[in-house]
Amino acid sequence: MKKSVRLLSLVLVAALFVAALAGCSAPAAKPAATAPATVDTFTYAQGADPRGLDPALVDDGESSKIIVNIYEGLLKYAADSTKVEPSLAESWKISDDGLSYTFKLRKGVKFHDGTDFNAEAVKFNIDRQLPPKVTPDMGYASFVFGSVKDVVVVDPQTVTINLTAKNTAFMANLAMSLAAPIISPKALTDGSNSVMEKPVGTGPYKFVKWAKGENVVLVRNDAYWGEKAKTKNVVFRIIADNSARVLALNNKEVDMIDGIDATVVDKITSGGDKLYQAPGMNVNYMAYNTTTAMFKDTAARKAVSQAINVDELVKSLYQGYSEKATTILPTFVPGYDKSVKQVAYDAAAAKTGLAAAGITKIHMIAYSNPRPYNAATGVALATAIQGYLQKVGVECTIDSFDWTTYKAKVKEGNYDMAFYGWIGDNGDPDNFLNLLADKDPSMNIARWQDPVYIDMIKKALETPNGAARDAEYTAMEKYAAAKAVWLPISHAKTLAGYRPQVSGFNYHVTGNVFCSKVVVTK
Amino acid sequence: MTEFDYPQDTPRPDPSSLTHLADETMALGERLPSGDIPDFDETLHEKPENQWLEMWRSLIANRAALVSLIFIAFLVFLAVFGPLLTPYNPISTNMAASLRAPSAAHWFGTDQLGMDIFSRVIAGTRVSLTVGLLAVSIALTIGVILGAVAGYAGGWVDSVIMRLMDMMLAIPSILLAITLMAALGKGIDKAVIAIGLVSIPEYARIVRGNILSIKQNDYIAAARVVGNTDFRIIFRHILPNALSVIIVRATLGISSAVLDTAALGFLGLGVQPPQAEWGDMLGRARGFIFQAPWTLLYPGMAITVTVLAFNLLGDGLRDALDPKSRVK
Amino acid sequence: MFKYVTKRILMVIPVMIGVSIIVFSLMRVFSPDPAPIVLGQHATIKSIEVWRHANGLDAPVVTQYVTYVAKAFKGDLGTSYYTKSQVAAEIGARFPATIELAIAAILFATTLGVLLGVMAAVKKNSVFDAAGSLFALIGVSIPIFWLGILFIMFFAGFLHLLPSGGRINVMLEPTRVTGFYMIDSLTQGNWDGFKDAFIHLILPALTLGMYSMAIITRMTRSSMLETLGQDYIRTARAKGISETKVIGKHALRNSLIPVTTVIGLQFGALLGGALLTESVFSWPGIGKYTVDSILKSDFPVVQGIVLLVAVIFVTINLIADLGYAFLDPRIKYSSKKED
Amino acid sequence: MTTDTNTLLEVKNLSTDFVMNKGTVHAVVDMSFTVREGEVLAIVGESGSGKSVASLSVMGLLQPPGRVVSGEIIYRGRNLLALSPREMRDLRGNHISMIFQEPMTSLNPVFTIQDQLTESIREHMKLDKKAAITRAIEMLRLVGIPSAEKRIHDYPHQMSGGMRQRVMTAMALSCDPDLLIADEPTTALDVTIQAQILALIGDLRKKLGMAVLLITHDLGVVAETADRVVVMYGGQVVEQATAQDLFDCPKHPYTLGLLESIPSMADSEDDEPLYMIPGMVPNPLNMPMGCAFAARCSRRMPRCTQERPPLYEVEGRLLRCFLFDPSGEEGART
Repeated sequence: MKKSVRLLSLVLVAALFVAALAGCSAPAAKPAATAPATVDTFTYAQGADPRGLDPALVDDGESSKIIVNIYEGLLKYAADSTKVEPSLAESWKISDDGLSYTFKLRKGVKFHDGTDFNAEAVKFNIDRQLPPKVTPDMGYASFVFGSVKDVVVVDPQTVTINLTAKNTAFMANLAMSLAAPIISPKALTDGSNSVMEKPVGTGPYKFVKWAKGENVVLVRNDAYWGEKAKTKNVVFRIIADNSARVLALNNKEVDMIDGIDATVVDKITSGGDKLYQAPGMNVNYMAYNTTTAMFKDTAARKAVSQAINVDELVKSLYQGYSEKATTILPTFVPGYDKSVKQVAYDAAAAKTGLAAAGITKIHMIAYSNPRPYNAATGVALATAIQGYLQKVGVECTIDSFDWTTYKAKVKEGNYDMAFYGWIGDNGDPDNFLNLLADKDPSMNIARWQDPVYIDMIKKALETPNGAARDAEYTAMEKYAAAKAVWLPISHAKTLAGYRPQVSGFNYHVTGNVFCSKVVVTK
Repeated sequence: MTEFDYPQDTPRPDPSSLTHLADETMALGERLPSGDIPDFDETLHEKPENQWLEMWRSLIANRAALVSLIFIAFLVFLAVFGPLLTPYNPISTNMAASLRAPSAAHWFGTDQLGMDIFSRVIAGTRVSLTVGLLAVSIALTIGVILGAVAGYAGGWVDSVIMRLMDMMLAIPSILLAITLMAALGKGIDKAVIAIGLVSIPEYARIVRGNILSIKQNDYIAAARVVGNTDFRIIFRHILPNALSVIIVRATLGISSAVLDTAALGFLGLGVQPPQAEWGDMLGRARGFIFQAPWTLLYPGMAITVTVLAFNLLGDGLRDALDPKSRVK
Repeated sequence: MFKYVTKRILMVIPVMIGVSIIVFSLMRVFSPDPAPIVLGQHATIKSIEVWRHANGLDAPVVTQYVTYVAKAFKGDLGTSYYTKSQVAAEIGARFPATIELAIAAILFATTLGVLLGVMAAVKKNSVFDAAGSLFALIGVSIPIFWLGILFIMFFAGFLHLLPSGGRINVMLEPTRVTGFYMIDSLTQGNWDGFKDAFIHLILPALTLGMYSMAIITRMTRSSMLETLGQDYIRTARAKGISETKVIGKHALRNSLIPVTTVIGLQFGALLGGALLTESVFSWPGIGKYTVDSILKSDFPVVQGIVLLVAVIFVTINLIADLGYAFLDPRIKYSSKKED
Repeated sequence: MTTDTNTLLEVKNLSTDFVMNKGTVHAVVDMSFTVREGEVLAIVGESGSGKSVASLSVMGLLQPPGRVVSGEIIYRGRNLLALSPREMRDLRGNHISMIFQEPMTSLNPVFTIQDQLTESIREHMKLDKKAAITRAIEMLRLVGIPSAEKRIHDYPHQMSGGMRQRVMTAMALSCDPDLLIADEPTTALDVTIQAQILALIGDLRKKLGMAVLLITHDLGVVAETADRVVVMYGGQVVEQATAQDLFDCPKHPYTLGLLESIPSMADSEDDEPLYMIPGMVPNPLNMPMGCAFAARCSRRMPRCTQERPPLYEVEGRLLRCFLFDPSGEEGART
C-alpha cells in the first residue's frame, strides 16, 4: 500500500516536472512562431528505418540520408554535381606520385558533444576502418580506404593520408556519405555500438532521438561552424508503404517524401503537392551469365537482347519516371557518351539468331522487392522480358526471391539471366564500370572476365581526372556494349514529393537530402 | 416413436417450452427426469447411411449452405476448366496495354504488365483451391493420425505428441507459416507444406478429444472383448464417430488455408511469378491504390467470396451434422 | 488454485524449449545466408567468412543452439545482425506499439462483438440478427490486409478523415515512459498528443480487431442463445425483474464464460494478425519488424520475437483459464479437487 | 360457471399455439378454470398434455414461438393478457409466483443464493439491501434451511437438490404472493424429499393463506393436497371435479386409466404388471379430428373419431366425453 502511494507520487511529480518543462519551453518557441510565417519543423518521410547512424557500419540509403545532415567528411560534393569541394578540409595537396594526400583542416570546428575536431580525429576515424581494426561489417571500409597505407598527423590542423597505389577515385570517395564522414572519437570510444544509435558529428543538425520504426528527430546545431540551418527541427518519419506515404503528404502530415514511383505521381500533384524529379545516379540492368554454355557466346546474348523492346518496356513499366538506358553510365557521369549504343530491338533478327544459337529455354532469377533503380521490382521486369521472349519462341522460367535470398542465389550462380542494379557511390565512372571487371561474382553477376576489359579498367584508374580519362571509360562502354554482356534497361529518376510550402532542400544525385537550407512556410 | 424434428433453418423454440412439447411424445407412466429432448438420443443410434442422407437433406435445406455449395462447385469448375475459358492467357504480358481500366476488352482491367486481371482472377482459383485442399489433406492426415494415436494410446505417447502440438500452437500459425516459407522458399508446393504443417495441431486436438470421450463407450469395450486389434478399433469404430466434427473442421480449414495463402502471397512469400495467385496480385497492386484501384478490388473480392463460401458451408455442415448446434 | 497455477506455469517450460528448437532449426538450417545482406554491396568472400566466424555461424548447429539458450536465460537474446543493437532492446522499443494496438483491437472486438452477439441473440431472427450474423461472417472471411487497404483508400485517401499510418504526429509525441502513447500523453497532460495517438489508432485497431470481433460476435450469440434457454433465466423472469436485468445480469454473465476463453485465444491470434496489419499501416511494432527481419534473415531478431510471442501466447491462455475460473464459481470452488 | 366473489384467478377459453415450420401445435385448446382464494387447484395430465404451457401462459412467460391466441386470464378483475410488460412484471414474483420442476437448473450457477433471493425482494418490496437480506434469511428459515445466515452465501452448486428446491420455494414466497404456481415441484427429487417439499408447501399455504395452482402428473400428490382437480389430455380439459369426487368416482375413461396406473402397495406385492393405457399420445402436429383420446379409449364409439366432444356439465363436474352426452342415444352412463 505504502509502496504504491510512493509510486503514485513519483509519477505525479514526474508529470508535473514534464508539464513545467513544457511550460518553460513554450515561450522559447514563440519567437519562431511569430517570425514571418515559417514553421520550425520539417518532416521528411522515407520508407524504412535507417539501419544505423554510424557511417562506417551502414550501407543503406535510408541511413545515408540522415547521416549527411549530422556528419561531415573532409570533402563534400558540389550541390548539383559530384564535383569535389572543401568541407572539414579547407585545402589539400596531392603529391606528384599520386600516393600521398595532405589536408589542411578547418579551425574551430567542434563535434556535437563539445570535443574538438582535429587531425587526431581524422586519423582515429580512418584507422578504425583499416587493418587490423577493421571489421567485416564495415561495408564500405575497403571501398573507400582500401588503398590507404597509413594516416599521419602532421599537426592538429594538418593530416597526411598515404596510399599503397595510385587511385584517382580516392578524392571522390572521401566526399561519400558512407565510411568517409568523421565521427567524434569520444563517442566512438564511449561504448559499444552507441554511435549506431546516438550519432555525434559536426554537421548542421544534432541528433535528438530515434524511435525505432517511427522516426528520427534532429535539431539545429546552433554552434555550427558554417551557415546555420534555417529550420529548427528535422524529423525523418518512417512510413513503409508507398501509397501511405503519399497520403501522409496529401494530408499534410509530412512535408516531403521520397521512394515514390510513377504509380503515385498523379496522386501527389492532384493533391496539390509538387513533384521533384532529377536524373538519378543509378543503372537498372539485366545480365547474362557468361559462364553458361548458352551465353558464353556473344551472338546468343545479342539475339536475346534483340528480342526485347527496351523502349516500350521502360515506358510501360516506369511510365516516364525512368529513362531508357543507352549505356551503363548515367548521362551526367564523366565518360558518358551519346554515341554508345546497345543492341537494337529487332524481333525478326532475334528469332533467327536464337534459332541459330539453339536457345529454346531460359532460366531467370529475379528479386521481388522494389529497388531504388527499379521501383517495379525485378520480378515485374523479368515477367515483362519473359513476355517478349515468349513472342520469339523462347520459354522462360522465373525463380523469384526476396532481396536477401536473391543475393545469395546470385552468388551461387545457378541462372542464365539475372537482374540487378547499381547505385553510384561517388560519381566516378570507375564506380560503375568496375562492376564488369570485379572478380567477386556477387558484384559482377555476368561473371564476365575479359582480359582486355580488365586492362582498360586498371589503366583508367591510374589516369588523372580529365578528358583523357573520360575517353578511356567511353571506350570501355563501347567494348562492353559490343559484347552484349549486360542489357542496360533504365536509369531511375530521382523522385520526391513535397508540399508547395517547402523550399530550399537539396536532393543530391547521390540520393542524399541536405536539409540545412530548407524553409517551410505556413 | 414420432420424431419431433424441426427443420434447422428455422430456429428451435426455446428449450424451456420445448420440454413440454417434447414430453407430449412420451407414453404414460414413463417419467422423464428433466427436460431432455428425445430426438437427440435418436440421431446417435441411427445407422450411418441414414445419417449421411439426413445430413445431406439438412444441408441442402439450409439456403445459405446450398448457395455456398453451388458456388464452391462453380469454383471447382473454374479451377478445373478455367484455363480453357479465360479470354487471355493469364500469364502473358502485354506491355503496350498496362494498367488499363475495366472495359469490354478487359472486364477487370489490366495490371502493370498488361496482364488481364479477369483471366488472372480465374486462374487464381486453381491455386487457392489446390493449396486449400492439399494443405487441409496434409494437416488432416497427419493430425488425425497423431490425434488418434495420442488419444488411443494415452500415457507418455499422448504426452509427447500433445506437448509437441502445444509447441506448434504456441506460435501464431501465420507467423509459423511465414517463418516456414522464409526457410523453404517460394512456390505453391511449399505454401501447401507450410500451411498444412501449421494446422496439424487443430486436428490432432479435435480427434484426440473425441477419441477420449468415445473410448469410454460400451461398444468400444465390446469391440475389444471380441478381439479386434487396436488399429481396427481406431479405424473401424472410433474414427467414424469423430468424422462429423473432422469434416466440419476441415471445411472451415479450407477457408483459413485460402486466407493464409493469400497472406503469404501478399507478403511476397507465395507463388513464383508470373503465376496468378490472389494474395500475390494484391501484394503487387498495393502501389496502385490510386492509379489503378481495380488491380486491388477484384483479387480481394475473389478471396473474400471464396472464404465466405467455405465458411458458410462449414456452418451449414456443422448444423447438419450436429443437431444440437441447430439451436445456435 | 495456487497449485494449479504453478503446474500450468511449469508446463510452459518444455513448450518454450520446443519452440526455441523449432525456430532455431528453421532459421539456421533452411534460411538463406544472412552474410551478404549484413555486409552490404561491397562485401567480399573473405570478409563474409570472417563475419560468419565472428558470429559463431561456422560452429555446429547444436553448439550454436546451446550457446543461444544459455545466453537467452540471462536475458541476452543476442545482437541484431542488421543494426548491431541488442535484440532485446530492439524488441523492447517496438513492443509497446504492438501491445497498444492489440489492446485497442481486442477492446473494440470485445465491446462490439459482445454487443452485437447479445443483440442478435435477444432479437433472434430479426433484421438485427441477420445483419449481425452477416457482418460477423464477412468479418471472418475478409483478408485483413485487404480490409486495411480498403480502409486506407476510403478514410485516408477519399475522405481525408484519418491518417493512413504511423502512431502519432512526432511533434506531439509524449516522453516515452510506458511506451503506450495513449497512456504517456494522458499522464503528461498532453491532450493533443492523446487525441492524435487515438486518431492514429482507429484504423489499424479496426482492421486488426475485425476478425476477432466476428468470432466473438458469433460465440456470444450462440452462447447467449444457449443461456437464454436455461431454466434459471425463466426463474429470473418469473421473479418479475426487468428484462434488462435478466439479459444484462443473469444471461450475460453466464454466456461470457465460454466467450472469455475465446477472447484470450483471440488476443494471442491478434499478435499473428499484427504481422499483416502493421505492414499495411506502417505501424512501428514487432509485427512489421518481424516481417522485415525475416526478409533480411536477421536470425537473432526472428528468434527473439518468436520466443517472446510464444511466451505471451502461453501466458494469455493461462490468464484466460484463470479468468474462466473467476467468472464461473463452479470451477473456482472445485479446482482443488481437480488438481 | 359463475364467478364467485372469492375467485382469485379465472382462465377463460385459453388457447395457446406453437407455430412451427412443420405446422402449428395447439398446446392448449379452449381451456377454462378458476382458482379461488386460498384453495389448491391441481392440473393433472401426462407430461406435455399442455398443463405447463397453461401455467406459463398465466405467468406471461411463454417464449416464441409459443403464443396465446385467444381467451382471457383474469386475476383479481384484471385481464393479464391486456397488461403491459411492465405491469405484468410488477405482478410476477410479487402477486403470482412460481416454482419450477428442475431445482438443479433453475438457479443461476454464477450468483450466490443471497444475490438471487434478494433480487425480487428488493424489486417488489422496495427494501434496501440490508433489509432485503434480513428478509431473505427469514424466508430461508421459513422453508427450513439450517444455518440460513451462512448458507445464504453459498452458490447453488454447493447445495443438494432438495435444498435448492427449498431455496426456490423461499424465493417464490418471499414477496407474500396470493397465488403460487407450482409446476411439478417434486418431480426431480427423490421420494423422501418429495414428501418434505409437499408438506412444506402445504404448511406454508395454511400459514400464509395463499392459493396454489399445482401442476403435476402424479395423482398421488394430488390426492394428498388438492381441493379441486382439472384433468388435461392433448391440450384440452377432459375432466374437472373436486378431489374427493374424482378419486372416489372417476368418470372420464382417461381419468380412469390414469388412476388404474397408479402403483399401489397391493399391486407391488403381487407380481402383476402395472396397468398402462395402451397406445400412444397423438402427434401434436397431427391431432385427430375427433376426440384426442379416442385412439386409446377402450370405450370408443364411432362418433368419437368423427367429431370433437364438448364439455358436458354432469353432477357438478365437467366432462369431455360423448359418454356423458345428455341427448346422446349412445350415452350409456357409468
